[in-house]
Amino acid sequence: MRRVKKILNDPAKVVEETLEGMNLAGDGATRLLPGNIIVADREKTDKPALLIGGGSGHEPMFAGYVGPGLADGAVCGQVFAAPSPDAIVAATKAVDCGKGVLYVYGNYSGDNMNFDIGAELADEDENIATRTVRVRDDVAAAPVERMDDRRGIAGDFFVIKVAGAASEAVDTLEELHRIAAKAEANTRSIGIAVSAGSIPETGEPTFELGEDEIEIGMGAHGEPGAKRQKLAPADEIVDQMMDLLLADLPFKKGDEVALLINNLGSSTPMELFVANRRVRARLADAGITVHRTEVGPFITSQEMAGYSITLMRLDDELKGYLDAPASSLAYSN
Amino acid sequence: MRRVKKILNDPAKVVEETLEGMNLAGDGATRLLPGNIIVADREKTDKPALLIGGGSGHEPMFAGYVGPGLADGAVCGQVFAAPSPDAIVAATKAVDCGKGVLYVYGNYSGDNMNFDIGAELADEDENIATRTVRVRDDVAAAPVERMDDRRGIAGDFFVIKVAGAASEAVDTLEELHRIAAKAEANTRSIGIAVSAGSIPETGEPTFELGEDEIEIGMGAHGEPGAKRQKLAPADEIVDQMMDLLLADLPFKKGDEVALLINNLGSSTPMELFVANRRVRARLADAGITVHRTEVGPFITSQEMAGYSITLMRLDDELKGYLDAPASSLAYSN
Amino acid sequence: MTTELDVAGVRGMFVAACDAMLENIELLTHADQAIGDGDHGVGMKRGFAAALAFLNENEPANVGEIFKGVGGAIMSASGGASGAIFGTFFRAGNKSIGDAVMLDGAGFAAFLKAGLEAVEKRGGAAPGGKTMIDALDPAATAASGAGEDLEAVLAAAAAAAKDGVEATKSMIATTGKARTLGERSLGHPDPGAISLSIVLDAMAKAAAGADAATA
Amino acid sequence: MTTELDVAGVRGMFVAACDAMLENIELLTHADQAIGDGDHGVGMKRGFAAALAFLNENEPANVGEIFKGVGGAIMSASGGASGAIFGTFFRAGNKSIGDAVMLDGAGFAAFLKAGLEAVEKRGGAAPGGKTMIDALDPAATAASGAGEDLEAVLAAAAAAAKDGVEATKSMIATTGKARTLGERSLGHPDPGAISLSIVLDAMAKAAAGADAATA
Ligand SMILES: Nc1ncnc2c1ncn2[C@@H]1O[C@H](COP(=O)(O)OP(=O)(O)O)[C@@H](O)[C@H]1O
Ligand SMILES: Nc1ncnc2c1ncn2[C@@H]1O[C@H](COP(=O)(O)OP(=O)(O)O)[C@@H](O)[C@H]1O
Ligand SMILES: [Mg+2]
Ligand SMILES: [Mg+2]
Ligand SMILES: [Mg+2]
Ligand SMILES: [Mg+2]
Repeated sequence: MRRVKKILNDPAKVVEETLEGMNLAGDGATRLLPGNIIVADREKTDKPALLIGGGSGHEPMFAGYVGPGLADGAVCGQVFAAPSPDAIVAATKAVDCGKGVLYVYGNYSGDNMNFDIGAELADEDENIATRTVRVRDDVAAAPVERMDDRRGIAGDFFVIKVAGAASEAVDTLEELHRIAAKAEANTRSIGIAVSAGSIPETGEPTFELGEDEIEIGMGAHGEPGAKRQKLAPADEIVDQMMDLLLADLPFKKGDEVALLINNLGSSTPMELFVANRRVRARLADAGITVHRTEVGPFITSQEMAGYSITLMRLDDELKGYLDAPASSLAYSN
Repeated sequence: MRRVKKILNDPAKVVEETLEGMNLAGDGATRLLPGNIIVADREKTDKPALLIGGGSGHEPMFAGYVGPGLADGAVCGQVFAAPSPDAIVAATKAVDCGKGVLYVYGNYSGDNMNFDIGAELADEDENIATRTVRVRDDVAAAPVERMDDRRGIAGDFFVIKVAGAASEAVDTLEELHRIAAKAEANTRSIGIAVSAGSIPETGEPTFELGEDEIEIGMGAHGEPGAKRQKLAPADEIVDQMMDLLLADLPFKKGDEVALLINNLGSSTPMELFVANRRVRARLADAGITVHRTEVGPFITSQEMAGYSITLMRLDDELKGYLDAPASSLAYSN
Repeated sequence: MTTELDVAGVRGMFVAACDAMLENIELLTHADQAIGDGDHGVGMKRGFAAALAFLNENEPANVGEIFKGVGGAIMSASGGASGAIFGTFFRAGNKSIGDAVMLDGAGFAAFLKAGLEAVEKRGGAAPGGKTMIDALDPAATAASGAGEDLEAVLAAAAAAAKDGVEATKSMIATTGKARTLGERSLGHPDPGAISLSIVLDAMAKAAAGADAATA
Repeated sequence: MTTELDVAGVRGMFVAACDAMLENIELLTHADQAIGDGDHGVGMKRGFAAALAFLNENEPANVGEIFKGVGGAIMSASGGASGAIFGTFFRAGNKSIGDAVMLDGAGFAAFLKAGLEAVEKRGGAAPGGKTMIDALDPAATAASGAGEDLEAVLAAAAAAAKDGVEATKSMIATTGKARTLGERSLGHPDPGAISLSIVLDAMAKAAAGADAATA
C-alpha cells in the first residue's frame, strides 16, 4: 500500500512530540504534564473546571483549546485512540479547583469507556465530582431517534467554547453541565471527504476512495458516512449537506445560528470559502440568520481532504458564552 | 497528468466565489468591492491606510487579514497572479483616508509591476500618495547581497501585523512606512515542501517530487528552492532550515524574536508542532528567546504539503505593534 | 494434559499471548482499516508491549496479580476502545481468581464469564453487535462446558473464539467506529474479535506446550 | 506583399493573434509548470480573451486605439507578471503609433522598439535573463532592419522571436519565478517568450493571408 509522506521523527513518539511543540507554542500559557496532558498555566480560581480530550491526530483539537475562556485542560490519547483512565484521573486532579470537573468529549465508545472509568476513579480515589457531556453532532452517523449512536465531530468546538466561557461565569458544576448540555443539544454537523488521512505509525491511508468519488457523512477518523457517490460541483455537494443538516434539529425560519466550516485536513481554504457562499445562500433561503462564522482547521483528521459544516442554534445565553473572550493556541476572540 | 480532486464549482470563477465566501464569513466586518477587493467595513478615520494584496490561492492571505489592527483592504488577483493596476487603484481609493496608502506585498515581479503601475495611476489620476514595502523574507531565493531578488513568503504576515497596528497609531504615511520597512528588514523565512499544490483552473500539480524527495527552500507558488534531497527525520530537516535562517540576518545570542510556523497547505498540524519542538531547542541553544509563536495556515500554496519557518527580530517598538489588538477573519489577538 | 498452571506457568501463558499479539499487529491494522479507523494494531501493540514489560519486570505473588497487572498495563498503554475493553476484560480475572496460586480450567472459565460480564457492563454492547464480545461470548460458553482441565478449557475457548471471529463477518456493526458502515461492514471480521482469538489461541498453545514440556 | 494595413486590417491581425494564443493555452501552462508556477496559460487566456472581446465590441478610430485597447484589456484581465508585461508592451504601441490610420513595417518596427523599452523600464529585466525580452529584443532588431514592408517586417520579427525562444533554453533565469531554479531552468524555454513568439507568428501569418486575399 502507498505510504504517506510526512516530515516526522519516530512515528511511535509523534503524540509526545506534538504536545511538546504545542505546549512550547503557548509561550508560557500552558503546562505539559506526564500522561499527555496540557493544562492552562494560571492561578486556580474557585470555579467548576472544564476538561476536554480524546484521541490525538485531530490537532488543533483538543490541546489547542486550553486557556482562559476555554478548557482548563486537555488529556490526549494516542492517534485516534481515547486517553487512558489513569491519564484522565491525573488531568482531572490537575484542573479541579474544588468545585468538580465537567468532561466534554466526542461520543465514541473508546472515549466513553475511558472517561467513565476515569470518572469512577476520580470519585473513588480522589473524591472529585465529575459530570459529562458527550458531543453527538454528526447527523450522518445515526437517525435522530438514536442520538446516542451519533459521534462527535466539529461540533466539539462550539460546545467547548460555550462550556469554557460558562465555566468562568457560573458557580456550580450542575450549572456548567446544564449550559454545556444545552449547547450540545443545539449543535449539528455533517462532513464529507474526497481523500483519506493516515495514522503516522502505520503510514497507510485509512480508506480508499475512487478518483471521482466522494463520501457524504465521513467521520473524523475516516469512519464511513451516509453514502459514497460521484464527485459533483461544490454547490450540489453543499446542498446535499445542508438538506441533511437543516432537517435534523430541525433548524427553522427565524433561528439564529453559529456556523463552523471545518477543514478536515488538506482541503484548500478556497474550497471552504466557496462552500460558505452556498451555505449562506441556503441559510438565507431558509430564513436563518448567522450570528458568527468560523472557517478553518478546528478538528482535523490528519491529511484527510474534506470538510464539515456545523450549525449551533443560539439563544441569548448561548450567544453570550459564544461571544465571550477566549484565548488559546488555536482560538482567540 | 494526474488531476487533483477538489470540491469546486467552475474553476475559472474560483477567486470570485472564494472572496464572496470570505466576505460572508466576516459577518459584516468587511465589504466586497468589484475587482476582487475586500475592505474593512468601518468608519474612515484620519490615518494612513494599509493596503495589502497579491495573487489568490494563498488563503487566508491576503483577504483574511483585513480588519481593525490589520489591513484596511486587500486587493486579490487570480490564482498565483498579481492583481491588475486598475483593481489596485480602485482599492487604493477605497481605503485612503486622506493621508495616503502604504502597500505591503510580497516581492515578485508580477506584484511589483502591477502595484507600481497602480501607484503611478493613483498619483496621477487620483492624487493619492502611496509608499511601498515589498516583503523579501525568503532566504532560499537569493543570497543576502541580493535582497531584492528574494521573494515574500510567510513573513508577509508579520509585516502586515506590525504595519496594521502601526497604521492605527501613527500620523503620517512616512512614519508608517518606516515601521513597516523595519519589520520587513528584520524578518526571515525558509520553506520546504514534500508534495505539490495545483492551480484549480489547470487541475494539475505545479511540480513533481519523488516519493522520498523533499525540496528545501520551496517558494509559496511551488517555485523551486535551494535544493532537492532525500526526505529525512523532522529534526534533521528543521536543523537544515534553522542553519540557513539563523545565519542569514544573522540572528544572535540575546535576540528576541517572533516565530511563525506556516502550513503551506496539507501538512498535518502534528508535523508543524513536531517542528516547533526542534525550532525551540535550536533557538534556546543559540541564546535566542521567543516572545510570541504562531502556528497554522497563514499563507498557503493550495494543497502543497510542506511548511515554512519565519523569525522576526524584535525591538520594543516592533513588539508593541505585534502584540497590539487585531481582529480579522483569520487572525485575532 | 495441563490440568492447571502455577503462577510461573500462568505468567508464561500470558507472555505467549503477548508475543502472539505483537506478531500480528499488521493483521489487526488492516482489519481496522477495513471497517474502523486503522489504529487497532498500534493500540494493541502499545498495550501488549506494556503487558509484556509488566510480566518481565514483576514477580506476581498470585494469579490474580497477573490478571490485574496485564489488564492495567493494557488499559493505560493502549487507550482507545480496545484498551478499555481488554483492560476491563483481564482485570475481571483478578476479581474472579483473586489470590489463588494455581489456575485450572474452571478458574479460567470463571474468568471468561466474569470478563464477559464486565465488558458488557462497561461498553453496553451485546452479542451480535460485531465486537470482541462475539468471540468472547461463545468462548465463555464453550469454556464453561469443558470441565476442569485447563488445556481442554483453553482449547475449547480458542476454537469457539475462532468460530466467533468467522461469525462476525456476517454481522452488521452496531457499536464502535464500524457502526456507520452498515451493510458495508459485511464480509469483514471484527478487529477486536480477532485480537481475542489470537490471545486465546496463544494461551491454548502455551498450555499444551507446557504439558508437553512437563509430561 | 502586404505593405501596410488599415485599421480593419490591423484589427484582423490582432484577432488572429488572440485566436492563436487561445489555442495554445495548454502549451503555455506546461511551460510555466516546468520553470514557474503554472499559471501563465490561464493568465494569457484571461488576457487575450479580454482583448478579443475588446476587438469585437469596439470600433477603434485609429491604430493606436487598437494597441491601447488590447494592452489595457490584457493588463487588467491577465494580472500577474505577464499581464503587466504584455499590457505595457502593447500600450507602448499607442504612444509610438498614435492616431495613425495605417500600419506599415516601419511603424511596426517602431512599436517593437518602443515596446521593448517600456518593458525593460517597467520590469527591470535585460536580455539574457530568460524572459519574453529574449524573444522581443531580437524581434525588434530584426524588424528594424527589414525595411518598410509590414509583411516582411512581421516575418523577420516572428522568425527572430522563434529563435529567441530557442535561445532561452540555454539561459539561466535571473528574473521572475524561475530565478531560484538556477541551473535547473536550463533546457526549458521561457513561457513569456513563447507567448510573444505565438503573437508575432500569428500576426505575420495574418498579414501574409491578408495579402493573399487582396492580391
Ligand atoms: N462497546 C464495546 N464493547 C465491546 N467491544 C468493543 C466496544 N467498542 C469497541 N469494541 C472493540 O474494540 C475494537 C476496536 O478497537 P480500537 O480500534 O482499538 O478502538 P477505537 O474504536 O477506539 O479505534 C472493535 O473491533 C471491537 O471489538
Ligand atoms: N521583469 C520581467 N520582464 C520581462 N518579462 C517578465 C518579467 N517578469 C516576468 N516576465 C515574463 O512573464 C512570464 C511569466 O508570466 P506569468 O506566469 O503569467 O507570471 P507570474 O510570474 O506572475 O506567474 C515569464 O515567462 C517572463 O517571460
Ligand atoms: Mg481509534
Ligand atoms: Mg503567477
Ligand atoms: Mg480503531
Ligand atoms: Mg507564472
